[in-house]
Amino acid sequence: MGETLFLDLKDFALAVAAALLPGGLLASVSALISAGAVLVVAPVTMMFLTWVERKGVGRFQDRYGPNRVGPFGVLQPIADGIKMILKEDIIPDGSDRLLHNIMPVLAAAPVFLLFLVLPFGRGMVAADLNVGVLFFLCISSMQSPMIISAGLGARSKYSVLGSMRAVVQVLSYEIPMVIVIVAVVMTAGSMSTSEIVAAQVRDGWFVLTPWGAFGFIVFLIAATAEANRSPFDMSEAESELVAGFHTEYSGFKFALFQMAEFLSAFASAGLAATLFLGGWQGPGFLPSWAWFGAKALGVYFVLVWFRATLPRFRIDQLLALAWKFLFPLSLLVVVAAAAWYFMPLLPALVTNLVLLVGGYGLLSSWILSEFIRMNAPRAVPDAR
Amino acid sequence: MKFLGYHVAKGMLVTISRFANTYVQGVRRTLRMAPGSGGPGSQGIFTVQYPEQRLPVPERFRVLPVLIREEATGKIRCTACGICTKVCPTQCIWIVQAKGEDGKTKNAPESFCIEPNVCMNCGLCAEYCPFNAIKMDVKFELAEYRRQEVLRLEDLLVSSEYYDRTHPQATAEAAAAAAAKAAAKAAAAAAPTPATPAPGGTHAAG
Amino acid sequence: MPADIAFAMLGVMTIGGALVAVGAGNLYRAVLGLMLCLVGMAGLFLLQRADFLAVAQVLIYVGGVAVLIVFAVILTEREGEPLAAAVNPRMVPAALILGAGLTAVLVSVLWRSTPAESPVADVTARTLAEALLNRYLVPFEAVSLLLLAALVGALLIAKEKES
Amino acid sequence: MMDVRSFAVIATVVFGIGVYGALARRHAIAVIIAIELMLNAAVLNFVSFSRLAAPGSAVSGQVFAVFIITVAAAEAIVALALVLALHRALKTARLDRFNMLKW
Repeated sequence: MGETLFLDLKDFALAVAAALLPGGLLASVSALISAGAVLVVAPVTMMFLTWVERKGVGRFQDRYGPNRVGPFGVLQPIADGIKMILKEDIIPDGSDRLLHNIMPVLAAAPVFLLFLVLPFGRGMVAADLNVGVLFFLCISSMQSPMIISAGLGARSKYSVLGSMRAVVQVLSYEIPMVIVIVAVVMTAGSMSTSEIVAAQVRDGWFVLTPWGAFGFIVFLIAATAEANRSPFDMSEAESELVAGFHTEYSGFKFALFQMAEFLSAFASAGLAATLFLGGWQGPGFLPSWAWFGAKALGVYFVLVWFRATLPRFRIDQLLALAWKFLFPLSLLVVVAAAAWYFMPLLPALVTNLVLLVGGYGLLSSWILSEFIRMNAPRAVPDAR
Repeated sequence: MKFLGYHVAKGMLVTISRFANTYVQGVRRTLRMAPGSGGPGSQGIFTVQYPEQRLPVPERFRVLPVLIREEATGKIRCTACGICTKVCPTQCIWIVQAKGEDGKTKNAPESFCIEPNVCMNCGLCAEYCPFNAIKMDVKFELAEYRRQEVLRLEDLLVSSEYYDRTHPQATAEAAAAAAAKAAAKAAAAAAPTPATPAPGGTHAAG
Repeated sequence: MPADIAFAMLGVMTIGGALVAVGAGNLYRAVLGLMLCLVGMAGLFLLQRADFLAVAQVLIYVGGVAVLIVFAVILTEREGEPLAAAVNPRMVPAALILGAGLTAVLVSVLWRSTPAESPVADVTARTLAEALLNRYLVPFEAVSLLLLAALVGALLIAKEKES
Repeated sequence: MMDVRSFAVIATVVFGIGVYGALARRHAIAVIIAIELMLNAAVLNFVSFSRLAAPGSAVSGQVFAVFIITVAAAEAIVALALVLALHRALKTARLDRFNMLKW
């Protein structure tokens, strides 16, 4: 389990390619190897994640979870995949066939791009863009047009309602998420993910600072909402909207949506690990990529924990939470991060605590009174 | 507490303790070498791994009706009286009375059909049967590769011994009732005046 | 060579998307064509090493404006009013002549010019940010004010009047 | 193949398509889409010609591109709001139905 296991593998593949191909193509081959690794790793990760999720939720509910196929049910995702492929592919009458057919692919394809900018280990980032974090955000925001097109293509009321909710939710939660990321980018002085990790090697993990802790929580909530996961799974609220925007999809198309959802949730977990938990760094007894995997899985486990604990929000509460609580709080996080950056330690600590704890207290009492107001029975207008 | 997230955090602590407890209890069970899981109400995982482990089927569990043949004599208890067809809410029972060689009707069914897809397992037929001929079975694993069609007489017949085995409590109660009745009869025979009018011989012991 | 292949593919994607965007009868499809064109254009930015612009393009246009347009399409859709045949037949010849003529003139001018390619330093997000916050600070602030005004104005215009 | 000229040709073609769409289409939203195309063609031109600029001011083209994208987003918001308001008043979003001078 060497530190440079994967890099060595890539070098070996490159050496083979260099022996076989003319030299001009070597850069392309290198890029193709990195992209191919992402393309192979992502679906395997997704299978593993479905297993983790089902086992985890099972334990939370005092049951075993899948344990029939293979030892501890590890082959369950494969069985599920076979089932999905063998299912009948239904295209509803009156749907827009073009949209209906291409949208699952278009929704699943960008998700692979998310993994391009995640630093999986020391020197293990497929494309070290100098706008890495922004690239991640831009790819994840590409999901909303896909979702709405998928919903509109089906021409089903449930799909349309689900997709509109999903888009409103994704757009609302993107704002606090971006603002919190701005705090991180400001402190690290770069948008490149590998440099953000390097900054945390230098300054310590961001989650250990007061603004970083608050920012991490805001990021986690926003990422949960952005991935449409419970308790923010309004867009596919089973009890209200059947399955939201993918109600009318079946078989392999449904599997593609499912894959997009799991992978983007995991990519968000990986981004959280990169931005706040120090990325791949950790004590040396494990290689760096193992540390990254452990942290990302840890964050993902918190998402499973959310799912197993919290009941679903209502759509108005969901938007109120985003706009009236997370958004001001994220602005406070930015101010606190600036204070942390420019002040000496003690005044910075005091400023941070006053800003964040005070702001949190004020905002939470406000949002709680808002929730109570929203739940108050409305005066029924006179029917006359 | 007027803090957003206080109760959320509390709830999350509850669930994570449940999560951890499944492992703690699992280790304990392994150490004590107790097989499988505890029943409902126990701590930790209490999943019953169904096909291998089973919970005992309650005796009053009722699935589909069966007809009972006396183990000793081989006689079908049913007399084709037709009460069950009348009380059946879904009207899924169909009886043809048997006829002898001489064209006279006999007190036995020629054919006895139950449509299992229509039957709603209410058990009224068993309640109303004056001869205890029709009873509700406890066998619930009815899945088959082909859709089940009408159950005929030969499908429905089970021996009384089978019924006694699956319904020990009911059998014991019936036996006790029969014994009590026999005792009352003996007492009435000993006494000068008949105390009770003789009821119809409904509660025959199995 | 790979860059050339990528350029050809992105060019086809951009122009094809633009054609779908103005040619499709169904407005949803037109929006999809617009998205395709914009993503292709972001790819063209990437080819010219304008990373930040490419990403901002996708973030703002595909994630924001395109979704906004889809919402507007949903809100203005009417039963019985076909979205198809959305071209005004009287305007088509004039529009065709103007569009094609403009393109032809500009392309011919471009083709005759011989641009001297002078390699310049890559513009990273950092240099862009420095330019925005030093030399172009006033326009930057003006644009942010414009955005605020547009936001408030759009809300005022689109808000339902209380009757 | 990949010099400034070819990028500019693509930009020009997209601009021409946008001109056609803005003039010929009947639905207000389709016209907005065409205008977005034209703006984007301009952005592409700014980006590609900025590579020709003197080394000191290479960033200017991209700064302008950023401004255009921002202003275009603002423009789209206002235009769509106008379309919605018009649709509320006239129950249609087709431009040839907007033939009243006031309402």
